[in-house]
Amino acid sequence: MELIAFYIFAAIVTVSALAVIMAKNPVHSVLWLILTFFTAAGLFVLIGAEFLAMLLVVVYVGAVAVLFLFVVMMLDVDFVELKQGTLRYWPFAGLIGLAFIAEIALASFARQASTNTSFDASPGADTNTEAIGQVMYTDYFLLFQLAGLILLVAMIGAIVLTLRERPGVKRQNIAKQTSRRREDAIEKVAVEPGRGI
Amino acid sequence: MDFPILSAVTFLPLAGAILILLIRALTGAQMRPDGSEDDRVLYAGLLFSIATFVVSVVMFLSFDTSGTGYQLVEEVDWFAGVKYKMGVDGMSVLLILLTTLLTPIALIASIGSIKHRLTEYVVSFLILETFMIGVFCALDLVVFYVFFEAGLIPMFIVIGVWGGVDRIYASFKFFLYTLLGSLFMLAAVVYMYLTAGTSDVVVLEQFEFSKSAQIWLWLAFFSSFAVKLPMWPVHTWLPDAHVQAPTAGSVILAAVLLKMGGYGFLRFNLPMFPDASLFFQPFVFVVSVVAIVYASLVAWRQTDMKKLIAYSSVAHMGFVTLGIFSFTEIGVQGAIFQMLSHGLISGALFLIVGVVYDRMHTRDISAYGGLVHRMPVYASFFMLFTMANVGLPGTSGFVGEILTMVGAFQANTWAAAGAALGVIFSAVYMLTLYRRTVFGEITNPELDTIQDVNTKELICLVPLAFGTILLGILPNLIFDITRESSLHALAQMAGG
Amino acid sequence: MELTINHFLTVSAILFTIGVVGIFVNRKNIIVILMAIELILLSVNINLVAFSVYSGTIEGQIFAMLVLTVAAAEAAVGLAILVVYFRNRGDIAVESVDLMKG
Amino acid sequence: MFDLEAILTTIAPEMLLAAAGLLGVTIGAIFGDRFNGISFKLGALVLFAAAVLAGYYWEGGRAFDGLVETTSFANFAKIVSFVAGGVALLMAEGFLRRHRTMRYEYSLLVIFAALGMGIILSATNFMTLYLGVETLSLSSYVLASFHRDSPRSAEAGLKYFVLGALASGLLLYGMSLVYGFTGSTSYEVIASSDASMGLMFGMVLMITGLAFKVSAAPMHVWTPDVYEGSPSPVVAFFATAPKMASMVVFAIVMYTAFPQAMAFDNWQMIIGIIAAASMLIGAIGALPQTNLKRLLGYSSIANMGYALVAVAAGVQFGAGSLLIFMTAYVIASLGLFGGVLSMRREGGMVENIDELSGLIRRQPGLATALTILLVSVSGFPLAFGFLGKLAVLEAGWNAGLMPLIIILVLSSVIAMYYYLRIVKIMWFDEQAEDFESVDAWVTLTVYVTALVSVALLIFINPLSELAASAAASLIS
Amino acid sequence: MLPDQFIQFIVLGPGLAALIAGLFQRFIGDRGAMVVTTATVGLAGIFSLYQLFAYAAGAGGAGHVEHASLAADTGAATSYVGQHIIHLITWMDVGGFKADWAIRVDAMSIVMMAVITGVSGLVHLYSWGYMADDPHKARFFSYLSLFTFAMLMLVTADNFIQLFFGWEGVGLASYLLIGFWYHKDAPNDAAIKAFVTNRVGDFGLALGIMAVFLVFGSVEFGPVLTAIKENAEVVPLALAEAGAVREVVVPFLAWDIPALELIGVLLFIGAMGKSAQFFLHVWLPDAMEGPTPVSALIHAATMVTAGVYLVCLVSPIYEYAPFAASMIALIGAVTALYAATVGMAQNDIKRVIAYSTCSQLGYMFFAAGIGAYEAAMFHLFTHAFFKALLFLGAGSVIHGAHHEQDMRNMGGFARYMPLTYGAMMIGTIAIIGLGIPHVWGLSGFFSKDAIIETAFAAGTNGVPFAQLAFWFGIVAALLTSFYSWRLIYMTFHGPRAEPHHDEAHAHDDHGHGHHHGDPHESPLVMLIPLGVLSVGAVFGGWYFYDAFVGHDYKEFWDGAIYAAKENTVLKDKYNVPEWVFWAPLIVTVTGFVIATFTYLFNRGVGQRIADSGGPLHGLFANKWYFDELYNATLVRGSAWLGDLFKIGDKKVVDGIGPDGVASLVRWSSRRLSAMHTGYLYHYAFVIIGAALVFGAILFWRSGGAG
Repeated sequence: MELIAFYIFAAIVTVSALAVIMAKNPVHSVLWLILTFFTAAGLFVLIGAEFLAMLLVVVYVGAVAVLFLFVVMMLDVDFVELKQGTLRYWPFAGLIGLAFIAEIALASFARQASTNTSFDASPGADTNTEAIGQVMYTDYFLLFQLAGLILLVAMIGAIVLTLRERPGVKRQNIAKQTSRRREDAIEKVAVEPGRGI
Repeated sequence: MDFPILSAVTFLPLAGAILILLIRALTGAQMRPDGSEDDRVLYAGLLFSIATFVVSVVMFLSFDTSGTGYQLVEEVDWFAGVKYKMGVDGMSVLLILLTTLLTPIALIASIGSIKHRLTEYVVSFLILETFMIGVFCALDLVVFYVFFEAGLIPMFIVIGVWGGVDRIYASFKFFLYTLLGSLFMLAAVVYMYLTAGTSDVVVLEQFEFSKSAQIWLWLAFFSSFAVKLPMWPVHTWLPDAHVQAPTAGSVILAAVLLKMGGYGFLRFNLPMFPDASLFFQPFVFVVSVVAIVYASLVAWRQTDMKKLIAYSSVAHMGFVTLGIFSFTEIGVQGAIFQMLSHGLISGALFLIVGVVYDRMHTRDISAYGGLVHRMPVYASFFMLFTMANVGLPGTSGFVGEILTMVGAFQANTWAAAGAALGVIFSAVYMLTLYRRTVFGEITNPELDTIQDVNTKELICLVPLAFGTILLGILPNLIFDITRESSLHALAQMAGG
Repeated sequence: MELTINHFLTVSAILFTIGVVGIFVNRKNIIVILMAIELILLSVNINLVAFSVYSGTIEGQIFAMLVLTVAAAEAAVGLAILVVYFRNRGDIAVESVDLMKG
Repeated sequence: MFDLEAILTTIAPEMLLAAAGLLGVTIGAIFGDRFNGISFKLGALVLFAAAVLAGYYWEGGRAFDGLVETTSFANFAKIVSFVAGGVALLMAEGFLRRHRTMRYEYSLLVIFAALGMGIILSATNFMTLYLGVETLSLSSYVLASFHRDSPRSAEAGLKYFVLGALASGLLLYGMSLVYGFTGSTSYEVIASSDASMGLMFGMVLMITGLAFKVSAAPMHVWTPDVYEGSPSPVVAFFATAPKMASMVVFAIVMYTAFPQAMAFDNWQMIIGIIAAASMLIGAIGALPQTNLKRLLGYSSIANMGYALVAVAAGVQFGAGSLLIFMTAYVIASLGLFGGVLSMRREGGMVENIDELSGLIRRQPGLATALTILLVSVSGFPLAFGFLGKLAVLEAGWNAGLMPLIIILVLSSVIAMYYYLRIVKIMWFDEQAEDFESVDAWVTLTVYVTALVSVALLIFINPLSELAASAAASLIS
Repeated sequence: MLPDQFIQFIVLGPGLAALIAGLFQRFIGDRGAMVVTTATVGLAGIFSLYQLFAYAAGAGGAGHVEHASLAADTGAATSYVGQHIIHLITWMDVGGFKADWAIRVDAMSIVMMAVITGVSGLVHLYSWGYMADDPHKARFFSYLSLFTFAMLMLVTADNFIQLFFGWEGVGLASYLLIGFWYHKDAPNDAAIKAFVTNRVGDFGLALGIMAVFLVFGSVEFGPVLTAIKENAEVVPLALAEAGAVREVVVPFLAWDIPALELIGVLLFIGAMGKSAQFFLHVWLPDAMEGPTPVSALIHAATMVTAGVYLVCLVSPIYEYAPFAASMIALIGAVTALYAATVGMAQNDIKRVIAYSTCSQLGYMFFAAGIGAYEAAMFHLFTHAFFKALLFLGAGSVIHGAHHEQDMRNMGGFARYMPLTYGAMMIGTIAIIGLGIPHVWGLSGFFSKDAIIETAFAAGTNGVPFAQLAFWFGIVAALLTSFYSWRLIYMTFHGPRAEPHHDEAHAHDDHGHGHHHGDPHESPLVMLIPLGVLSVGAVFGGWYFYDAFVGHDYKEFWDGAIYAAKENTVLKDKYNVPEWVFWAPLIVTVTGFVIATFTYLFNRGVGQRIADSGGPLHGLFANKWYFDELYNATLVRGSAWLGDLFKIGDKKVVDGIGPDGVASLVRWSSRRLSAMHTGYLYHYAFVIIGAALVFGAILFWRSGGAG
């Protein structure tokens, strides 16, 4: 049963991943990507890592994929025109890919990776979420903090790169408005007759 | 430890260079109306180099010529067991004197002929002097290497800035060629340091490396010194460098820098790798003889005066290696003597070329002819040094050549015969040169008004002429000083 | 036949390879490259989770979470750079990214 | 809950940096552009302070159940990295102001990058390592495209990002394999596990990823382009602080996570190949370059090759040498990029090496200093760089890496050619127009690094002893 | 014997004079230089002549007793009784290679000193007149004195190295003097040719000295020669086994050669060069480009005989080196004949005499080669007089004929310059060796006949090549007579030829201009030397015959020349058949008759023979094409080699070396640069590819998946 589910998920993951990089329209690519992530989440559920499966859906589908879509839409590019004549690289790329898979397989199957045949997605706890929760803020407190910092860096980076203050745009500055004093605005000028200002 | 006189000699020129730079930085370059730089800076440099000479003479006087081993030793820790160690023996003390003598001469020779960027010029020479002296003082392999290599930079600049038309090619060739050789030496130095646990020359002389290690180490050191010397077939940088370098640069290059190669063989290859030296003796002989004959023949066919003398240097350095690798006291003494003698003679010959180059701005032999009619004094000096270069008995050139050949004869008669063949050729090319430049009628109308040597040039040439003849007649003055060091260089050979 | 770790590793390897191939087979669109990078990270996550579950250690899942986080951050920065690039060049074809070479 | 003492001794500098970064964000949010000017000096100050802290907690410690552990070895690298980062930050201000991109975020990103460096240096767990690497990388990507109005800068950022992400993917995949075959992400546990095929393959993928971070060939491909395209102060930063940190981390990972004989044998081989390729490609690739930054990029590839020789020599022989070499390289690089930043003419920067033509006549001090720095970075005697190369040679000999030594010698000669070419242009060629004066920090950096390069040649002893003791901390 | 100070003055005085004349000519002027040098050399000449006479007078009896006690300097073992050594200062002393600056006084050097300073003094004097119009008189006299000094150093050397010093020193002086008129091409080329050819000889000499040192561990004559005489045990420094010196075999190049043979041959190569023997003779005729006094001094009387001197000096070596000795005999005999044949066909007056010199040197050499060193020395001694006389006479003719040297343009000069004519006649009679056997003759008669007789005697004794040498000597004597008389006739007799100047021909042209006019007699200052030399040419042989080769020769040479017990040629010369005594006279007269017939009575005949251009005449006139041969092979060959190397240096050595590597690096750098396309997918591919390759390496090293 599990095996059948696995094969279904695996097939979908593979096909949709291929579709991501082969789709002509990037919007389609993003959608295929979402499918890939969903299916991957299914794989996680299959071996008991429910929390991560959820996270995958939330973070990726909810945030990352949407971000991608957003950008794809924002960049007003004629995508149909872009996607042309890439087929001739495929045989070569396929060859490289096969070699890569072969090497990974050679390394991974050299020894049975784990002697442990029983799945244990939540060691030392009842549920997977609990198991993660037990260590997340204790043993791995530092990592949690660091991950936060990375997000901060990403935020700063994204802002500093994309935020534009256009000189023509007028904005309301309430502090400036309220702190305005009479002396700043009005100047008394003694105008001599016939001279102008 | 007494007053560190070796360090004083070594670093006095450097101090001078820094001082000159500081003054220049404060006052700015003093320019003449015609755009050339005021040559007071040259005199300042000269002052320092003369002071260095004086200090080196003091150093020589405090050197016990009959003593054994290294003297005036200074030692300071540098890092990780590597010491800043200085010390001299008979051989190095003389080479230092040669250096300190020739640097002022080179600077004097530059008066009037170098007009632009004088400050850099003087500073380069002073720095170069420091490194050259350092090479001969260093008693630690790493220190030696630093001085040995560092000298490339100022020389590179001297050739590259004040050189001839192809100066860039020549300076790069000079630098990279020499560098490649020396880097292998550096690798060997590191190995020795790791194996013996020290880079102290005195200790390493006693250290016995395994035979197979010796072979590699010998080759590594050889690659450096062979290029520097230079030996055939890695000599090709020398003609280019000489031709392009300004007169003073050629003088220093020929007189001192080449000697580092021979010095290195005696200081390192023989005492430290005696078995390998013995093993490679036939090889060195072949190369030396080829160098002598080959370079002589090539010299003969040159049309450029400096190139001719440069090839002649290659040939004469062949005698040095021949003598060193004869492993006889005579050969080694002869080789040391040949180095000193060649320092004087080739230096003088480059000065000689420089004299006419300054006036005519060409080194093409065919542009000259009949100089004797206008420049009799010049012709006399030229004749003297020509004959010295040919190896006429009574000049220092002879003593070195004959002794190295006598030494070589004991080891291999082929080598001696080949070298003797070179003696014939040396007469051919030098006399041809002399005949085509000095003798004959004046055919080039520009030569009609050429002036004979002036006081400045006389000041340069006279000491060299004096030295050449003095050493030719009383070479024992030198042999008494170098006897210990040559025996020392051979001590391990006898033992091994 | 039982579900073993090798099954997961195989899927992960295929995904990884697809991601890698996606980077250098794509000549026209940089956005797809960014997606391919996401695929690579996903394959790593599958690996980590599988190893975690099969070895009974929680580290792998924690690691996977971190990777997930970083993937999001990376996507943000990557897209920001892409936007900057597009603003400068008005184009996101991979083949035109060759101002600097040699 | 946490042992504060242990945490302080371990990651005090990082904590300072994190706090400063967060504070910076806050202040920036409040003061906006008014914070721009002062942020650079403050940022540098923070980085210097972090270096001081690293020195203060020289012995290091262990915290968070072994997620982080700092050794003297790491602290040595931290000090150099932080100082280099600080100096690079100081040099950046003037440039960015003139290019109207001076924003406080720049200093924040540098601080976060430094934080990443600190973290990876202290990491003893793949997770920590990965997060540190990403902190550093993400900051770097942004910095590379910081000059966002420049197509070149944007392209540099893009290339750096895409390839960096790919490398991170490889690194990560390698980590996952190692984790899978040892059941742990801790160096210690991995080190005590069997060197299985899976572990070694993971290790190979990790090497590939790490080699990318230190821009070693053939993972160097991004380096010349990014160096050329990125804003010069950013390159000055890239070429120094992260290089030091990444290279030392590379060594730490190899030394402490994969010491098994079989693994050692394999990674020594592969790193040896990488080192050889880097030395040769760095030397040969630089020859036809005319852009000074690009040339220095290749030069850094070659120098990373030399450093990798020390890495390949193994912990016993290579650790101390690596520190000396990298320190020498970082000092010289800082100065050289100071030189790049000094090349300013008619309101813009020039980067072609021909622009240096006749510099000795125009600015003799600058030219002399740059010459010394070139001499140093080329490993020629007369400057500190020589001792670095000497140390590498020593390590190589000790480990018996004869082929690498020969390649090192050959590539040094080739590399010398292009260093000399710059010297030639500065000294031999006709005088070009003057450079406009740049801010004092840049000039000062050039002079100070040149002076330090020479001084450290002579007074190397304390530093070499420090490096030796630092290396010893790694072994014990 | 003179006190040491006088001997030092003889030897060193000329050197000092040369220095003064050379360096201070600005201050003392031409005249000062001339006075200083002439006075010094003249005084030295007087001293040394006195010494010679005193020595010769004493040699018959107790003359050498007075210096018997002086031999203690170097120890009795290494010096013989008749030797006195004045050590001046150590020159070099390196690892047993010890050479002092010293003055060796023995019979050999006494003879040589007399010859050198005597002739030199006269030449100095003669030059006052001959060089009167030359603008560089000080230089000339300085060179002359320098030469004298070097030559004296050579003959008084106590070791091979000082000998070498003198050897090369005279070479230098010769070079300088041949090229004295440096503005002309021919003297310059001749000077270089002389120097280089001599260098070829020196090549052998230097190797010989090295071989001496190798075998004996010393380069001092005393120990070396004593060891040979005593057949002492020697321990070669390397390469060879120890053994009795006459049996020691040393390897040289590819061969194992008995040590003495090797040394003998090598030293002789040196002698060949200096003495212009066959193969290395080519420089001597060209050397006539120098001023005529120089030709007289250097290229006739002194320097060229240095080779003979050397061979005689090291006579112990040749006594035990039969192969080397026979080589000397052969080369000497061939040279004697060869040079005579060439001399017949020359038209330049000086060249005729030059070839004559060459031929006479051949006589000396084959005499030495067959063991008659004394005879060789004797001929050297007498030859100095009459050859100097002939040259100075020729110089007088040239001077009087306004620097005309081509004999075809002369004729009938006898009436314009009778004194010169007389001197030349004396010289000619002396050189052809005219004299009545057992009665009396001019000096050439005594010495040449002594050589011919010893050659015959040696031939009967079975000495190799002696027979050949004898016959060659006889024929050469015929030719000598012919060409000598031809010279006299062409120059002094017959009608005066119309002077025509061939501008291409080299003359002694030194500012005289070409003022044509009748020939005139030379000034007194030139005639005095002619007179003095005439006296020597007439009486020298007769006076010294007994001392040199006659009954007193053992006492006279007093150990300076050594003969092995078996070598009795000098005594055997009295026992040759009577026809041998008369043969030289007969051929001489025959030569005279032929010359008289062809050049005096039928003046045109000789010229017609020459003009008919027979192959033999062509061969002789062109010196057997030696110059052409050498030029085509050695000169052109080495020039070709030099050019080849010169090109090869750039193309091959640099091409494979620095330039080749540089272009290879540049090429690869361009390729590498092209590979950095700037495209992301290429870069990504490189990274992935590298990972793949590294993985593959890993699997390969680990032997697959296992």
